[in-house]
Amino acid sequence: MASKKSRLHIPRPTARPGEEPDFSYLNLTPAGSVDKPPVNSRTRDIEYLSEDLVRVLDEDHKAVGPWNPTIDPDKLQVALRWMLLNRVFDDRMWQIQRQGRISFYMQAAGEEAVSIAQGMALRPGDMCFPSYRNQGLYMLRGVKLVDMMCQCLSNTRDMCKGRQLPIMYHSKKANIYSISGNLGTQYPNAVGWAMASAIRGEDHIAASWLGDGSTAEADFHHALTFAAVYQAPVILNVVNNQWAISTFQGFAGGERRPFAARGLGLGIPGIRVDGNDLLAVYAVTLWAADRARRGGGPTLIELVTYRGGAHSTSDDPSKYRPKDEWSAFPLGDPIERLKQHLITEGHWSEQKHEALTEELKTEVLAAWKEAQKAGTMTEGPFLDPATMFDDVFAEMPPSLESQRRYMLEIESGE
Amino acid sequence: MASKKSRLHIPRPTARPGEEPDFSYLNLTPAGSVDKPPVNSRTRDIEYLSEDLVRVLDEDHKAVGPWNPTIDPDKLQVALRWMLLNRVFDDRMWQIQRQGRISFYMQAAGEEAVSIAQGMALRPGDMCFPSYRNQGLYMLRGVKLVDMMCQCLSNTRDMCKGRQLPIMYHSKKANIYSISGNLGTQYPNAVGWAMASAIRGEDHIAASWLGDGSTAEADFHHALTFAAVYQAPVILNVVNNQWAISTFQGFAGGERRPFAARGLGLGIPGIRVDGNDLLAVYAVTLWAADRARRGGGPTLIELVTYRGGAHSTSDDPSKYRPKDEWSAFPLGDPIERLKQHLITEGHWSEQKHEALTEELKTEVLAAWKEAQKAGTMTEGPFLDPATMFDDVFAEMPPSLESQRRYMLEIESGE
Amino acid sequence: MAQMNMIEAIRSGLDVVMDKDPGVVILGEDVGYFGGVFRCTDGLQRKYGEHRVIDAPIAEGGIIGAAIGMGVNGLRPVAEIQFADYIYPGFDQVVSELARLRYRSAGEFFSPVTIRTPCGGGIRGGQTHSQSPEAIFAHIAGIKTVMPSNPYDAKGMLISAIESDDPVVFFEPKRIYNGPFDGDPDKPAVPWTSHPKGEVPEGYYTVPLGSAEVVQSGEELTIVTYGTLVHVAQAAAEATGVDAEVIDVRSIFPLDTKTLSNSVRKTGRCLVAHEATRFSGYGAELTARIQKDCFYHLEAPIGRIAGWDTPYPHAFEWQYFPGKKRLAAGIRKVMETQA
Amino acid sequence: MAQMNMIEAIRSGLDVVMDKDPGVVILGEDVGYFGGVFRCTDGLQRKYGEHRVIDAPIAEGGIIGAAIGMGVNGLRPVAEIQFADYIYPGFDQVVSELARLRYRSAGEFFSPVTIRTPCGGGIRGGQTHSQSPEAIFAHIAGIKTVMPSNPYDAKGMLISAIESDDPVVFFEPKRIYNGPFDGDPDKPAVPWTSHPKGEVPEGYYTVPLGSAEVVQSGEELTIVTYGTLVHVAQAAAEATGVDAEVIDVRSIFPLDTKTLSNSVRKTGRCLVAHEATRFSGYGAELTARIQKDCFYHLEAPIGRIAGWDTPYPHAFEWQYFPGKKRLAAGIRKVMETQA
Ligand SMILES: Cc1ncc(C[n+]2csc(CCOP(=O)(O)OP(=O)(O)O)c2C)c(N)n1
Ligand SMILES: Cc1ncc(C[n+]2csc(CCOP(=O)(O)OP(=O)(O)O)c2C)c(N)n1
Ligand SMILES: [Mg+2]
Ligand SMILES: [Mg+2]
Repeated sequence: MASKKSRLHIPRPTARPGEEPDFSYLNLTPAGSVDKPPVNSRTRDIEYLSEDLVRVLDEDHKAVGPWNPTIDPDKLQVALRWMLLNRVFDDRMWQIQRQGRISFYMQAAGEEAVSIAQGMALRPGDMCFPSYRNQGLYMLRGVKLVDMMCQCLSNTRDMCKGRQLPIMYHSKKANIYSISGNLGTQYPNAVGWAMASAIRGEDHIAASWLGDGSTAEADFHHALTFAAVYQAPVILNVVNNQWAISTFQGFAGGERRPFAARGLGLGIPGIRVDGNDLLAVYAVTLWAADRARRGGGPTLIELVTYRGGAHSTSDDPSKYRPKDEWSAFPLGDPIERLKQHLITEGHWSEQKHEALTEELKTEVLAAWKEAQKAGTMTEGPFLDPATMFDDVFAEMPPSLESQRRYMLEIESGE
Repeated sequence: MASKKSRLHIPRPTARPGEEPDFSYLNLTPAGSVDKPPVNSRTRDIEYLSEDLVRVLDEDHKAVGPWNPTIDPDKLQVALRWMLLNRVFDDRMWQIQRQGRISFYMQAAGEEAVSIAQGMALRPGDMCFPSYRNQGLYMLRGVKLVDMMCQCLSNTRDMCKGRQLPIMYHSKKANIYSISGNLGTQYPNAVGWAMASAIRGEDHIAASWLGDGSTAEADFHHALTFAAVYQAPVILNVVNNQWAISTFQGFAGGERRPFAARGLGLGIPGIRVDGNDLLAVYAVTLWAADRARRGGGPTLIELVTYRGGAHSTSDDPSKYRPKDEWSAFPLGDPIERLKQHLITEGHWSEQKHEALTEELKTEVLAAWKEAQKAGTMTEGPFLDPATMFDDVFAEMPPSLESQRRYMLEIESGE
Repeated sequence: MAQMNMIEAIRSGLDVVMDKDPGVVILGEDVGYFGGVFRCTDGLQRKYGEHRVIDAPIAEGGIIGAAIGMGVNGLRPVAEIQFADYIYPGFDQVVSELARLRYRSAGEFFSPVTIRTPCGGGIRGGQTHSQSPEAIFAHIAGIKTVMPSNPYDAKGMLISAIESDDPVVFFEPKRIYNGPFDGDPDKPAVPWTSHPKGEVPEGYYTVPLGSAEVVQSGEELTIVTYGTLVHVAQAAAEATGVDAEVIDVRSIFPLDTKTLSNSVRKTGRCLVAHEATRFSGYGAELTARIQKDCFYHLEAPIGRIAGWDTPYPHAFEWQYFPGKKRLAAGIRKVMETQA
Repeated sequence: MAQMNMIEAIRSGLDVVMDKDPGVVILGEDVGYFGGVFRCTDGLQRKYGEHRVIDAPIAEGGIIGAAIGMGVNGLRPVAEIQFADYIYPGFDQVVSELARLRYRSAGEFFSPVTIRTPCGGGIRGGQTHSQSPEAIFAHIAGIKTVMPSNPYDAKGMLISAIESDDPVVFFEPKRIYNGPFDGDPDKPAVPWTSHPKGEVPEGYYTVPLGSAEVVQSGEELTIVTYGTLVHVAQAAAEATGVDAEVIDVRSIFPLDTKTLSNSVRKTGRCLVAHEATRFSGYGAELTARIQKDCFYHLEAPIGRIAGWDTPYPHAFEWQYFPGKKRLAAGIRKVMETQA
């Protein structure tokens, strides 16, 4: 059949293993250069926000321009702490997985500003519908490290009672939804949650996150459509970390227009933001939250960042992208950038940073020690397998009761 | 729960039964006023095409402006004939359903220019993936009226062998795909077809149609994404007839931006065209086809029209929209407009029109007489029920053979 | 008591719960201003407002997905899917969110969504307005699936479904919306007024999920069925003169196995019947279960009558539909077989 | 002959048909440059080019929808769905287009798509990397559904599936990609080199769809199963000392009922086993069918061993998985029961 030459366009990343990283495809506007419009602007008047890149931290680590949220240094130190904690936690858990002590792990390396900045910009009553790379959100909203670790261990203290893969956390108390595993499903759920909030005339908004790759899923479209039709108070975040496992963002349609522009055709404003600039992310999130709370409806935020690590512990990125791509990423590392900003402003130092890192490592290690007390994959205490039949329904139907009995009988036999 | 007032935005049509029709929400640009760009224009340079309305026929029935395709009067008379045939056919079949002689029917009243103009602009080797309101396409591509009627009758000459609801035609010979019944599914199929054509390096393009309401379905998103990613040679048509059964186009997200803008965020150019202006529809379709054939990828065309009749024979639109809305529709009736154009240009007359109408009525009636010979719902000949088991698979598996035997046994019993 | 057809009973059930619980909202295509293509929500938007009876975009995945989020936020959403054949675009939301949410969050989150959807053939709907996909939902751990066969049960079970904290897929056999149907399309239509289950209390009452009903008792054979076929089965039993016990399963999951096995142990013979495609259909589960529970009482193989393993053809609706003839043949076969 | 594990056998099958038929194209997430998350397409893009082994957006509905269109336009697409748990977003395209196209167009159109997808548990995948939804596809008229249990069958059946003009859903039990698995996760992993079916011809051959295989003959009991459990069943039978005949169904639909009934009529006892949720699972169809075909030969109720009617839990994978213990208990139960 292939008598003539194929004309099908096949997206190609700018660099493959062994080649020079090349981020020339990213449209980078200088820090401070993008106007900040009023939150009640008409979508069509602020289309530039979806093309340009909102940035606050400049090359000299100064916070500049109209989007500068002018946050207290104290608060910024707190933000830095959270990002660092996220990084240290991930590093440790990754190691732990490598040692075979948990079955699976996913890290947020390079994307920590997303969860931390956005988590800080939202109110506690706002409901989060995260993806699997938002662990920072849980930390920030008060979920204890040890509880997160116990989830990863599926042990007796596991919030999921052993039912979920590691990192599929949730917290009703912290207003963070549970993770499905099927990509994107949380997006329309967030919109529905926001619709209910609007129906009740409440102030709470919803926020959801998914990756560049996941925008291709149907639920992305459903969420945008419903959010636009009902003007739901929701922030829809696309974390564009350039990769979806082995395929770069061009395979999700990112070659021609930024993801931030995806809602424009429905009248949903989009903001493209430097996802590694905590100040910028914080500022745009506040803007979108404010807009939503005032009845302005949904905003789509594209967070331009880079997946610093492997997709998951099951992945080997050296097979499909240059090893040094992360270090070549022009938007750098969100932790490093905030650190340098604070140092430049005289509110931080390398020494403090090192001390903090050590402190957090100790904290994480202590949590790990405590978590193991509630059981590991190989050592008890173990969760009671009989609990496997709980929570399928509000009340256990007779058929599950009898399966449970049978299971216990068999497990106790031989 | 409803202590406070709901803030949810609920789209509302401009008029409900008993109210004055109001089409002020339509953005109508004057005929001839929209620039015609080269087919290799960059999407971002031609965004205006998705906001404005491409029109050729002006208030005085003259063909004006850069999009005027300057078609031979002969060819226009042929086009008029097809549109009229479509109308006359629909009228007759509607009556026939009302008399209980077929189970169901859907008409294209008011939208005939879509199928006829687009069908004429495409080449025979281009593949069509229609919705259920594209009956004009089949006529134009040579499917006989009697064969369409036999389909509606599910009789012994039915191309579908009795398996489909009336109007769910198909024709392999005419390069028109089969209709699913589930909305929108044909859209990604069309993109896949076009991808295959591109892979083989062929010139053929695909075209697909769906309604304003159906744009909310997942398959709309899938089709746009795949078409954008692979730059598939496909024309994606949204027939915006203002209504989706009882809900107006605002419930599909049409309140803020035209449907033509839906692909912009993926880099797909959109053209908003006066769907009742045969010349304009023809011109934009040629443009998009040319673009696709030259490797320019997909185009989204929004055809602004009005569903003149009920959604289907099961529907009663007087329950949800003003009775006289169609007559108030500012883009009029596509048949009337082309007729007036031809008359104005001296190529047609009321007399000729009346004679043609009579001729077509006779043609349709003759076809109906012939169709009935192959069986009706109540009178034979009847299709053999044993054929119900054919074509589930390429070859009948043993289980179906045995079910068929059993069915015949039972049907012959008692 | 009032006389209601199934549409009126469903509407009344919705009305009663909406009145009782301001958290109940309805979401679906054409459900609002228009009142639904089958009129099940007619008048409810006028009564409860546009913010509680909400017209939705044509996106079943979006409808179910948004309903789930509403449920998580404390509402009690009733989503209408216009035809059961159109539920597939929302299937991932049903399986991966609705059915799993409570389990995966160890009970912290749940969403009490009820999905109402008309199913089944017999209205000349062709292959995409006639399907009965209950077996597929029965297989999904974490949702309840039910199908009433008359106005009384429809209202009572719908109220139970909406008030349940579990997600429920509620199938409505559309062929019997307006009257019971004995399987003979040539006979004049019979209204629900002629049937005792057409008498429906106007106010609040419930019929519990998870219980089957013996709609006709008999000694020679048990017919296990649900939906439209409940009525066809009775007619077929009468036609054969067999003293059949007819059981209306009603609740696809949870299944009331006790009522089934009590009956089959008594009669020693069993015929299972449904409209859906036979292969891997719900009748297989019923059969498998009954052969286990009643093995030593069975005098003949359990018969299975169902739709053929083909799509639902427009022209051959009545050859496809398991009507009186086919059920009667099934009954005779089970009766003739010697133990 | 070569030694291949199941991944290599699948890859070899793809290679052989791609080489033979230039119309064969592969489409899926990460299948191209990377070669698939399970490496089943590794090297094929390098060999056949980016235009025949195509990385796709993450949209299962789009992948299947586009594949259908390609098939209509004369190609022979093989779509990979990364995990069977992720097939649901594409379910409407499978049911409403792929399965129905030939039927509704009276044979004028068809699309010979093969959907490959890894299924089943045992790899600590938790609730969304462990599902076995074969029963759902078995119920859809118009598609074939198969699940091989070893490298030899995998390659031969995959070639048959791709060459078939019918759509096929091809389930790959991922737990046995690298070696047969007897159900004991604590034992060291065994490679396919230790198994006769790990010997796979390098070239073209086919294993027909629609035929089951007796993988072990016996006289006392028939175990009917497929996928990973074929191996577990053999181990369990050995553990109990029962002289069991083990049948690998292989083809979920069409089902080779002859091989099943021949065996059960001989042994008089039967145990059906699968990994998927039990309720309304495929085991119900097997059971219902066997009770009908072999009623007068059965000396005990047919046993059914399956996954519990819960989602697949991460921590209790081995209590959920129908392992050796559970199968052995099932065998004993069927054996102990007196006729
Ligand atoms: C419905 C579905 N399809 C496929 C997958 C497998 N999968 C898991 S993560 C992933 C890549 C997602 O990429 P992206 O959305 O960019 O998020 P990132 O991992 O980069 O944060 C894929 C394909 C899945 N989990 N669910
Ligand atoms: C998946 C699916 N959902 C719902 C329906 C029921 N339905 C048939 S036509 C229709 C309205 C479609 O409106 P639109 O797309 O605007 O097309 P139009 O009828 O106006 O041409 C609906 C809701 C369907 N056929 N398929
Ligand atoms: Mg990504
Ligand atoms: Mg419409």
